[in-house]
Amino acid sequence: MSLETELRSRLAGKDILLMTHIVLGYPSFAINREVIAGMVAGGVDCIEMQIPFSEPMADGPVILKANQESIAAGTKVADCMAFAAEMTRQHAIPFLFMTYYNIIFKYGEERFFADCVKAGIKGLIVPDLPPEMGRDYYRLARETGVAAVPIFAPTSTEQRMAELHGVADGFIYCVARRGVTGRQSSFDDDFDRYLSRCRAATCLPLAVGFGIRSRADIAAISGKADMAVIGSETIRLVDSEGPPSVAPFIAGLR
Amino acid sequence: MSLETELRSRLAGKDILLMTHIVLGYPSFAINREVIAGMVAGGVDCIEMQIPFSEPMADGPVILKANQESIAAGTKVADCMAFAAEMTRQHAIPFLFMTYYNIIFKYGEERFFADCVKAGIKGLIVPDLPPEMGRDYYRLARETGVAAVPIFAPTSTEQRMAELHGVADGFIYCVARRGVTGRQSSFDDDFDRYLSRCRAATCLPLAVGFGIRSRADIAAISGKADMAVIGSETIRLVDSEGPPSVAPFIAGLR
Amino acid sequence: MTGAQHHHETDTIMNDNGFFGQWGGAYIPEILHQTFAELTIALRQAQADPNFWQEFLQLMSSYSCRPTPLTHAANLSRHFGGAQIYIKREDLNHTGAHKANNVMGQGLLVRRMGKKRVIAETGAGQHGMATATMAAKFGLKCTIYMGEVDVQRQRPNVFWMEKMGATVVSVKDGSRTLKDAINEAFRDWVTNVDDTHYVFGTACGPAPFPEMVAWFQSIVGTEARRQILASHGRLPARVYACVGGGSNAMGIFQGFLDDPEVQLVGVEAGGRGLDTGLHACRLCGRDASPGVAQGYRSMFLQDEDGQMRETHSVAAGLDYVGVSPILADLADRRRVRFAAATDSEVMEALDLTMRMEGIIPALESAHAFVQAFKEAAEMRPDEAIVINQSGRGDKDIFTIAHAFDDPSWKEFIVERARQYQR
Amino acid sequence: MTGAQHHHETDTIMNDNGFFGQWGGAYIPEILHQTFAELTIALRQAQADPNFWQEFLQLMSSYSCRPTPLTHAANLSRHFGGAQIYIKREDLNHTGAHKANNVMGQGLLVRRMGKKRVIAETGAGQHGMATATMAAKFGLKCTIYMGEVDVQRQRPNVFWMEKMGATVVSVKDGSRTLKDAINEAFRDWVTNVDDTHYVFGTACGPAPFPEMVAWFQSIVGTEARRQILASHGRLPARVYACVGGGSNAMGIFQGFLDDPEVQLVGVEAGGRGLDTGLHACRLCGRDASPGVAQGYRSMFLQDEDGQMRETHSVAAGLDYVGVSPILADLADRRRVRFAAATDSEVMEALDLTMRMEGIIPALESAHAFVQAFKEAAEMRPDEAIVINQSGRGDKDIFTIAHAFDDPSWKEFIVERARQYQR
Ligand SMILES: Cc1ncc(COP(=O)(O)O)c(C=O)c1O
Ligand SMILES: Cc1ncc(COP(=O)(O)O)c(C=O)c1O
Repeated sequence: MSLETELRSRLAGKDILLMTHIVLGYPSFAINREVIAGMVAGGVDCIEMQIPFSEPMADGPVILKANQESIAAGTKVADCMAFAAEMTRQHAIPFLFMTYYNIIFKYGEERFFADCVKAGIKGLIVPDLPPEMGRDYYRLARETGVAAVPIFAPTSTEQRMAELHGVADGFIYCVARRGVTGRQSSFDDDFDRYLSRCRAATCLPLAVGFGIRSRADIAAISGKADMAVIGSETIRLVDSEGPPSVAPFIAGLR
Repeated sequence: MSLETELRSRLAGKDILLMTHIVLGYPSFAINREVIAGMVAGGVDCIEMQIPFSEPMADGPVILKANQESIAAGTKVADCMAFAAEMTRQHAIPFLFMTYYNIIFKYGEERFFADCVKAGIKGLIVPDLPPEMGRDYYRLARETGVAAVPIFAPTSTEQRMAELHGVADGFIYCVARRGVTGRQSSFDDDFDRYLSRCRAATCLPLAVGFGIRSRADIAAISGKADMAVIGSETIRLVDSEGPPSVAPFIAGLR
Repeated sequence: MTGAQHHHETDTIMNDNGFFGQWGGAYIPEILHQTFAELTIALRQAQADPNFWQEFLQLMSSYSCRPTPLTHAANLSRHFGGAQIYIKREDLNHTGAHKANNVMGQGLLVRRMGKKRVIAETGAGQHGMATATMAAKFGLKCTIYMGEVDVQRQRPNVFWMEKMGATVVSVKDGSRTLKDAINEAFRDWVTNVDDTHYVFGTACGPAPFPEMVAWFQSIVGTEARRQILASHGRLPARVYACVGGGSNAMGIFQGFLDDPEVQLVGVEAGGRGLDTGLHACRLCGRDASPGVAQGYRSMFLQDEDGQMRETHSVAAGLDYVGVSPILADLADRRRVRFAAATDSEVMEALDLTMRMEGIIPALESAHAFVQAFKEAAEMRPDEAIVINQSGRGDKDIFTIAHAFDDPSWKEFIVERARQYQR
Repeated sequence: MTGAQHHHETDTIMNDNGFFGQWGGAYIPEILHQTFAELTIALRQAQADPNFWQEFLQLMSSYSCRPTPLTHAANLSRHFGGAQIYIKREDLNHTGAHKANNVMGQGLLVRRMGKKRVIAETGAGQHGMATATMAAKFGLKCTIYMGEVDVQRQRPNVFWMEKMGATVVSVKDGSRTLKDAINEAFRDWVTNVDDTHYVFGTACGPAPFPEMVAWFQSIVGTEARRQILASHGRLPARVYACVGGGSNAMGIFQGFLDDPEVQLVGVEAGGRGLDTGLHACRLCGRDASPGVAQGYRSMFLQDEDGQMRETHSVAAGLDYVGVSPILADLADRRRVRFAAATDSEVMEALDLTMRMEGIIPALESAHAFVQAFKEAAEMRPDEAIVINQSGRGDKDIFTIAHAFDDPSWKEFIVERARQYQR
């Protein structure tokens, strides 16, 4: 089943889907395992697992630190692949990889996509790979059926959104505001106008990320977007209150 | 009696005259008094008393330090004048002032010469006042009868010596070598040639100074020069062994 | 050769997507797409407008002191007994390095684009100094990102940047050096994209930065070519430049790219030695591999997973994981030859140059001197070589005095500290 | 106006014995008589030989970066809302100050005279740096005399001088500052008169030094006059320069001496204030009086006996008891007006200039800025003023950071010291 189909089927009977984020190997794969179990138990619809990179230029301080500590602790890309395969076997929700392009480039694009397929990964989010730079990447995505999820930004013009839509698969990741992950966003009139522009540009489901932290945030975008993305907030939660706090947190968001 | 006449009369029956040097107010006028008494007792023929100046550019470290400490201790030019008057009354040898031009300039040249006459000072040595710069000074010297003693240097040409001779009175101070006061000189063939050039240039008595420290030095120039000048060495002696050592030191030099 | 003509030549190398051969591109977050599009248009318009280059030349000659001289190093030439050694004096620029060329050029672009705030990364502090200076001159708000390690080793520069009204942010992530400062500057930019321009400091980063920076720096090579012809009567046999990001090297090399008889030599930081792993050699040695980071594709010092490695150099300005995609391409095409100079060779070359010519190269620039000195002796006295002295070394007093292990310097610092501890 | 022509004009001021009006002369020990005679002849020959000035210009444009620019300070001009402020950029010279002009000129003379060794005094260290640099370039042995107090406050300069191969002697006599270094240099000279030239650093000292130094520095004023005519279309209303010994002031003033409509303003170190006695004002204020010291007659800060007094300035290069006899004469003739800038006014002017123009004047030069800023506002926008920025301020980091009481700087120094104490 394609990622888009799967998300659409999950949307039936829900106001909005939830996608959560996790940095692989931070603080350890063991904790990742617990956290993912908690997320699934809490009712998430989809999880993006970030393969850490030493230069996460689009990420804010929380995720940045998680990336660096994971690498410092010895996390390898191969470990991430193996872990992903384990998760997709254990949990019946779609999993995506989020990472920066160099990780894929160094792994070898063909091999990366092939291993994603083997590991049951449904899609990829790569914030530093605009379509102009990713010809092979988008071709391989189409060939392997691993969804290449592009990003819309508030600064994207209609024309640019159309271009991005042209290569997109699975859903569109709409960043809620200028800036990096982890800071508060405000879901005001500007945001609404932005989201209608997004909606007009694509027929794919729209996920909204960056700065979504609370039930109130999610309520604010329900009915406008198809999926809410919780990023830095769960890392903060696990850091301060431990993995058992994750399931009730997720469950309380909708 | 003019300074020259006085020196010539003292030369009768001696191989060489001795002139000593003292920095006024260093370490104190009281000590100056003792030291001068010792010098006279030891048989000096002439004493040059240096009025301290803050920038004694032609002096080496020993005399430099004495100048600065004397000023720091509060020595004033007026004190030096008064002290000179006292010495010339007490001791029957000729006394000279040695100082830098600014001291005379600030005191007022006319007043300075007048006060020298009153104080019984017989001559002046001013190492930073070449004849070109001292028209008034040389005129006043002639008018008051205070001898303006010029300096010959090993670098002086015949023509220059003639020029200096033209303004000279009392004697000529021949610096023995390049450099400042206080360092050893060697009285070699070069020195002999230099001294014969000096002798040829003037009929005035020749004093030799800079680096004369011992009986041997004095023996080396006896018969060539008319007067030996002991400068830094007595300061060193007084500093290390006290004023009573001066008379025997001087007595032992010839 | 005017700047506009010059551009054409560079342009033939770069293809539509900002690639130079297989290197370059613009691997940027989507939020910056529009900004880069606008920046590229502004650049193209500036390149097409002869008044722009005139204005740039005018600014550089009235505010900095261009043309900078080409000094014949007669004593060094005699010492090595080979080629005539000429030194291009970028150290005499206002703020003390070639960085001013790029920054002032971008300042003029910013004015055209109407932005009110600039940000920049800095390693050695030279680019930060130049940017803070430009911001003061152009009346712009300014924030400089600098790795915590570099803030510590380059405190004097931080002091001056702040005095010039800039905010200096000490970056505490990653290796806390240049690459982390770049990441942090990008984070600022994606946040403040509307009113802010990122003054990239070297011929790296996403397109159009490599081309833009190289264009502004081409002023160095244009002058140097004219000057060596005037002084030596013919072209130099070889031209040497140190390579951090590659801006000073591209600057001088561009003057001679169309002269195939002129060998171009880029010198990277050999650090403790190529075999120790403690260096910053991307184009010589075997430790670097192709990658994509900081917005562009080039050779990077990275592990097999693509994680960037720590680099080492006595010269903060060469201590960087990536390198200009234009130089990577020129390396592929064998138009530029690359060599490494170790920290200790650098200190020796510095010593010799100070003593024989009364000139103090920056630690970065001294790398170029090392390789030139190695080769000069084997050349003929009627041949000339040109070394690009990208900056002056007095900015490096803390590092150089330390490296020479100068006891009076240490005493002086200790004595000063005593005053402050009382 | 060529240098040779220029000389003629200065020459008409100086009479045969080296006096300018009642000031100047050569009050030197007899041992130096012949040397001064030879030096004067060498100078006269050089002045009469147009090739000499050509050689000088050539050296200054290929080794330093002359002509240095004249920068229009548009922001400061707007800020004060009066005259157009132009800055003559001597800070961009090699070694960072106008001192290079004089030193390189004397270097050429030394070569003509065939001497093998040079000595110099230095206060701020700039003249010592320039001399050590020239000695390295000309292959001469070099000893620099520097007061112990200045050695302590200008350690970075000492480090570089030594690295350039010079011997730096710390002078422990008197006030252990500039005047004592001068005395000590004279003591060296009378000792080594045959093979040594004393590179005097400012337009003071025994004749022919004031004239010689002023001649070499006239390169500044000649350029500035041409440049202001080109930029502003007419002569400036006023020209400002700081006055230590007087060389940078004479340098720029000479460009305008024959233009009676141009007011010339010399700015001395007001230190803690004219009424505190802690200053170095010789030509303004009432604390100085005529005297003869260090080989020349001029105004000195001295007591009633003629003993020199201690002086005070935040700027080591202005902290001097005497002043150029040429300026003393121009003061008598009211051709140059004198003013004082206090330490705290200097810090303010420095702060403003850095923030508004991205330019860091040396503490010395900042004195000229103070007075210019005081007067600019009352002038018309179609009038221009020129400030001589004699040097760059980054040499003064230790003093400036200290004066601004910068806490991070202090922390940095303490941290560094900790490394050295371990
Ligand atoms: C003086 C100097 N030279 C060279 C460099 C290296 O940069 P690039 O390779 O871009 O010229 C720097 C960087 O800070 C520098 O300050
Ligand atoms: C930068 C600078 N300006 C001015 C001066 C003062 O000297 P002068 O009055 O001779 O120009 C100095 C002296 O060291 C200096 O370094």
